[in-house]
Amino acid sequence: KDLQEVRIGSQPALFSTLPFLVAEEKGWWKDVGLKVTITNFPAGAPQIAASRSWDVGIVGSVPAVLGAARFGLHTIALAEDQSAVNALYVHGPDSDNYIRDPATIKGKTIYLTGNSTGDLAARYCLKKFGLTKDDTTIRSMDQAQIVSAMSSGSVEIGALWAPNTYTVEEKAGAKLLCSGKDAGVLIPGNVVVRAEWGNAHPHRVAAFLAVYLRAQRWLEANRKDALVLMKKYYAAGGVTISEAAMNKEFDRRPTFNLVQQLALFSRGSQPSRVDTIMNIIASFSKEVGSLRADEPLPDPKSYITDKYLKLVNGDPKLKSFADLNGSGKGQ
Amino acid sequence: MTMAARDRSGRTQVGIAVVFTVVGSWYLGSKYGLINPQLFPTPEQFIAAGRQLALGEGYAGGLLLQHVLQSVKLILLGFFAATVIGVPLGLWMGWSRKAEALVGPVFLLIRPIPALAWIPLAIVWLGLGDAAKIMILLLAAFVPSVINSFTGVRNIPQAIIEASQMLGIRGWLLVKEVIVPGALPSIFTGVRLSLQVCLTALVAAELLGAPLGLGKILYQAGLDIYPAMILAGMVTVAIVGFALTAVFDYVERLSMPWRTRN
Amino acid sequence: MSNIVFSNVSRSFRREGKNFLALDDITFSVQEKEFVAVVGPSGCGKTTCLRMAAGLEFVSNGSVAVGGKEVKAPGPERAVVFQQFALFPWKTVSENIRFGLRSLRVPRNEAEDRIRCNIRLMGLEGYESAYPHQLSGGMQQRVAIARAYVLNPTVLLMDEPFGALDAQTRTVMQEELLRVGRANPRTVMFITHAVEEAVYLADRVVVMTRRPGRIREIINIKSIRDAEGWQQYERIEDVMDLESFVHLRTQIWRLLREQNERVAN
Amino acid sequence: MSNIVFSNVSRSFRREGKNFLALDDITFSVQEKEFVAVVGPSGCGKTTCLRMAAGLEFVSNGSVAVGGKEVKAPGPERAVVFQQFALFPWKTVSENIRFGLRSLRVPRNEAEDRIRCNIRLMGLEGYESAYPHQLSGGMQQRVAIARAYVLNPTVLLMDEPFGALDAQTRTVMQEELLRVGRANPRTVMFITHAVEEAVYLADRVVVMTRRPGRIREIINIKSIRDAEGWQQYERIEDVMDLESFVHLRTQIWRLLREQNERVAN
Amino acid sequence: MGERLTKAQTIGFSITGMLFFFGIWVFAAWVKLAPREFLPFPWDVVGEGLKLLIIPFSGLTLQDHLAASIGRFMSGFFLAAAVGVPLGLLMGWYRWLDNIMTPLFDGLRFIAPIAWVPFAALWFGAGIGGPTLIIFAGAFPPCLINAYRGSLFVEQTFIEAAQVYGASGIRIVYEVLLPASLPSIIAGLRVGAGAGWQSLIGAELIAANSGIGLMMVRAQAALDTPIVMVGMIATGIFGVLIDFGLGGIEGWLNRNRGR
Ligand SMILES: Nc1ncnc2c1ncn2[C@@H]1O[C@H](COP(=O)(O)OP(=O)(O)OP(=O)(O)O)[C@@H](O)[C@H]1O
Ligand SMILES: Nc1ncnc2c1ncn2[C@@H]1O[C@H](COP(=O)(O)OP(=O)(O)OP(=O)(O)O)[C@@H](O)[C@H]1O
Ligand SMILES: [Mg+2]
Ligand SMILES: [Mg+2]
Repeated sequence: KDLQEVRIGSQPALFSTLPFLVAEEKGWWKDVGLKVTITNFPAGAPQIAASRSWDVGIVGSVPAVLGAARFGLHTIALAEDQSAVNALYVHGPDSDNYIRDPATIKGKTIYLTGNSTGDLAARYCLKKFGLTKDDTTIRSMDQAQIVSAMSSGSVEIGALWAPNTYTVEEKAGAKLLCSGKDAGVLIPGNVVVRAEWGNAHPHRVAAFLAVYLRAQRWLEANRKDALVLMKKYYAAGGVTISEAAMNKEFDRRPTFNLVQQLALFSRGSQPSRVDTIMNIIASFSKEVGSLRADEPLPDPKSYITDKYLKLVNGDPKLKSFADLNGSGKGQ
Repeated sequence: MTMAARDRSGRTQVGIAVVFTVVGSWYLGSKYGLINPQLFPTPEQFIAAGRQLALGEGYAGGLLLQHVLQSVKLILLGFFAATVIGVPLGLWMGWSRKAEALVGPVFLLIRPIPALAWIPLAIVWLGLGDAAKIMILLLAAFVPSVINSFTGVRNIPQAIIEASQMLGIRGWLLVKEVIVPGALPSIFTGVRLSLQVCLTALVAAELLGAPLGLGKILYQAGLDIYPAMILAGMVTVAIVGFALTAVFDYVERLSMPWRTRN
Repeated sequence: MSNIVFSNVSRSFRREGKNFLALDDITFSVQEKEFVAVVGPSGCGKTTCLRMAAGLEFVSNGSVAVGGKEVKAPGPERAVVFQQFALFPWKTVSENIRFGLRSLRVPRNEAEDRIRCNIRLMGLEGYESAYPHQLSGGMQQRVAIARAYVLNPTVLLMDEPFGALDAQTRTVMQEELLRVGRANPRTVMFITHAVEEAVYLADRVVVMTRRPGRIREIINIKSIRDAEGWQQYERIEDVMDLESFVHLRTQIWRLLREQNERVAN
Repeated sequence: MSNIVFSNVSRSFRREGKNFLALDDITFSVQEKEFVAVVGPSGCGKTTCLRMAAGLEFVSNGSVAVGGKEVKAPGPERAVVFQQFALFPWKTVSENIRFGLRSLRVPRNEAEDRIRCNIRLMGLEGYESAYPHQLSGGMQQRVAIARAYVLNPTVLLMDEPFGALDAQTRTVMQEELLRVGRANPRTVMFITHAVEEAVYLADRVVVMTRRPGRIREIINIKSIRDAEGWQQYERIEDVMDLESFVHLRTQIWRLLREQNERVAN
Repeated sequence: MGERLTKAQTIGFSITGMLFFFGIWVFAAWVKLAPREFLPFPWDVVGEGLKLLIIPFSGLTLQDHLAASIGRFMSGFFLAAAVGVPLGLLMGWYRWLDNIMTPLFDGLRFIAPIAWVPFAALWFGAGIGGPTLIIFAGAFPPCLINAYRGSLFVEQTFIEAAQVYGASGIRIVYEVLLPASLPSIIAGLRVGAGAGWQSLIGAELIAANSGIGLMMVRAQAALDTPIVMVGMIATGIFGVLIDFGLGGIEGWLNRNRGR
């Protein structure tokens, strides 16, 4: 039987893209009639800029907004809740003081990667500490630079996301100051599709989604095997990660099953949960200027859709496939 | 065709005409949809970005002028460091075969390492201040100064050296009055290239958490996927490069009166 | 004392791993205040000889002495005029001429006097602050000669100094050299390709053979010149029409042609 | 028909915004199969004249015609031999010689024959696949001449072709040129600085004045040569000793010296 | 000029220089000028390099990363040479082309190759076109400039000789300008190869999923300084090799022409 092609845009060594490895190892792509090619990108910005070269993918929620506004990327599911792993870290002799009284970071310089989920978490943390935009100096740098600058002592406060968070925790002794979750903001990872491709091939999107959800369920259900795979996957991305950190990855990143996804996306008379979350993120993008003044906030209805989730839900085969336990298959 | 084809005077006028033609076809191309605005900004977008940067709310933490001043400061410091280290090193290597053998291999190995690759070490050794950024510029920009100063000395005609020996000139006087002026045209070629490299290495240097700067504009606009702003940044860099080179040309002409005809 | 003495000088160069002999057993001398011209086929080692006297090149065997002392290094008492002038392009005419005086530590006033005097001697007035590239070839060569003269060298070594000039300028320079030499004779070793030039200027002409360079013959011009009274003529063309001149010229020419034939066969 | 006719030619160049006259009202001609040498002070416009005949330079006024047709562009029927040889260093001897034949579209066999013949004529056998830098100056010049001869040009334009050679090689080349010219006479315009060379080689000598270049005099050599029977001598030095030769030489020399004086005063 | 050295002396001094360099390094590491994890000893780096030959980092071994980089490099460099050299030659001959190209080019040469990264992503997506564009941006200017200047300064007499002997237009370009400026062109290729290689590594630091640059940036994020240094040294060595290769050709050409 002919396999249908799907090009996936991904990033290496991320919890949210680990399911691709699971699916690969288990041969699930073939089971749903897909043949996938995965292209890795080092970060969200180049990934969405290059969105013409892939069809479906996982991106952070901040790039997802930009992708929606500029490149017609539709959010079709949430990869996970990353609020706990996008966080401000502190390092150095004063770090305990900062943790005891976060308001003392007033007047300091915070290094973060601009226009990212880390940026978002950091700004909500500052809000929570009662600090305004002008109370601290914000500098933008790539994650790798923040990691080395922090561990060599030139940066006291930096915003990072996993797995860089574990690197600074374990190798440099940096301490968690405040995560997005602590600050009360929900930061998802988004499953996105190029709109016109999705419209042309809705069934491939649904099949892809089913596999992704199924792999997430499998990871949840088989922690021990999952840790082995994860170690291997992270190593392939150049990240060596401890057992403890891997467990934290699982604990700090809740995922959603099909039922939960449908609930998150369902719009009654009011906006759905996802609409609300993404609106927060879009306003953040506007605030930091990555959405330009002349660009309107994208209307959630225009790019957030549960069309493909419903396709999965409506197809008994896919539905039971996505729900690992229900299908009785796997393992 | 013979003489005329190889006489390059009167270029300015043609150059201006060419720039106008290019801008014109860009405008028409965008207007009639031959250029996809998602892939390349339209003139309107470009002007809007330029206005935002220069006059409006600014971008990447500041207004155009602030960015330019910050970057020019960094370029001049890096350029100064690169030439102050590179030119004497090149002269020394050119003059002494021992020095060439001693320093050459290390220089050869360090030379191909791109400016960006030094970032981790620059951060660790010098932190995130101007020192680290200048180190990045220095490492990239001292190479042409060394190479051209070196070849400048090596290409001083043997007869000139022998004439000085015959006249009994040696030591510091020889360096000052013969070696340096003899190598000067080549030194200037190298130093001019160093200046150009400083501009191209600026993006790398300003990845180190710069508060302002042209490199930062380009970096930020890349993150924001803002093609019009990238283009505005590029055009600014080109103009700054042009201006600095023009100043440089003037200094060069003043420094070598024996080369200006009549 | 300022004579130049070559005693059994030989010189070999390494080329492509092999030693090859460039100069073989050269013995001749230039007496004090004598003008000796050296002619010979291209590549016979004329320049090498001159460079040895200058201290820019070393003997493999034998010795070169100037003023009774063996030559070890270059120095301003043995001024060289190079074929390609070797002026410093970044120095003006007067700076070029002054340069050698700086290492001699000549007092300032005296230095300026000597420079002015030599600039006049060479007809360079008005060009003191011109750069070499602004001068014609003949004028550049005059600067090079002034630069040598100003040092008051005991010995003057000239390697085809007029080789790069056109024929007309060349004759003017030759006459000038003769005029200056009569006023203030010096020990001169002069290399040339032009046989007429050698005969016209020199007291003696050394003819060398093709590789390896040996001395073929040394021809005394002075005795004939004095006997025939060439001095009475100001102009080179007047001298060149004299039968005595033509004969000497042809004699040397034949010696040189001999060399070419030897190679052709 | 292959004569060269300069009629009232003048040429001015722009320099520093000003027009200045380099050639003024030049009228002379080179008859078919005649060898005309042009001498004159440096910068008088000799090269400019030759380049006009070659089509590399244009007149400001007047006209230059070759074979009755006005010259408009360079072409292989008017072969030029340049002072610096201008051989292509990246081509072997035979490739250099072949270069011109390719644009003439000579059939392959004939081309090879002509190349072989000219290589023999110039004594270059065995050097067909050598690169120019592997040859001595004299041999390089022979290649340059072969490259011109192989085209069977009706007109040969030579700009100081022996200027860069040393005196000995030069005489050999002069004799060779004469030999080849006797066997196969052509229309030749020949520029030189060396008066002897002009007298030795040419049928007529054109003497030019200093800037602006004008024609000072045209001297007929052929009549004297034939009358005195120079042809009977093989060797240049034998001819140079003849009184008739010496007189012609001195006559031209004086004409040239006149020019220098005019400038000096 | 300093006196010439014998071969043995040259080698001796070179080794001394290298030892001096590594001596400073060891000393700095030994006195803990920076913490060991940021300033390892040279042997740590060598050990790490050997380890990387067998144990993959970021999915690939050192030689695989290097191969990925070299593959990209070749495509961009050859394109730069294939476009730059002929264009430069033609600019040297046809004045109108020169007048059109030079002002555009004069502006572009100040722009860092890595500044093209976002455009590369926009225009070429994830394909080979992106890295090719960036290497091209680095390698093209020297290729073009040297061919241009080389052909502009070809001695007039060669051109006139060619014209006199009946050549014109394109034939002059490929039979005279090209061979006459070949040494300059090779020198340009040499500089261009170096610049292209540097901009490639730079681009990989920002956007790629294999290659030496990627290896370095991942190692940096993982605080694995020895691997960063392995990457720098591998970059340096391969850069030297490219330079030697083209330098050899240059020397051979010059010798062939008796220079
Ligand atoms: N440094 C050197 N190394 C090797 N060979 C040399 C060196 N200097 C000179 N030679 C050789 O020694 C020989 C004599 O050279 P020299 O320059 O003295 O000749 P010359 O008589 O001055 O020739 P010309 O008339 O052409 O100037 C030549 O064969 C030359 O190649
Ligand atoms: N393209 C040019 N532009 C400006 N001036 C020129 C040009 N070509 C020649 N001249 C000038 O025209 C005059 C004649 O030059 P030309 O080269 O013909 O002299 P020449 O007699 O051949 O001199 P020489 O004997 O030194 O070769 C010179 O003053 C020269 O400077
Ligand atoms: Mg010599
Ligand atoms: Mg001329």
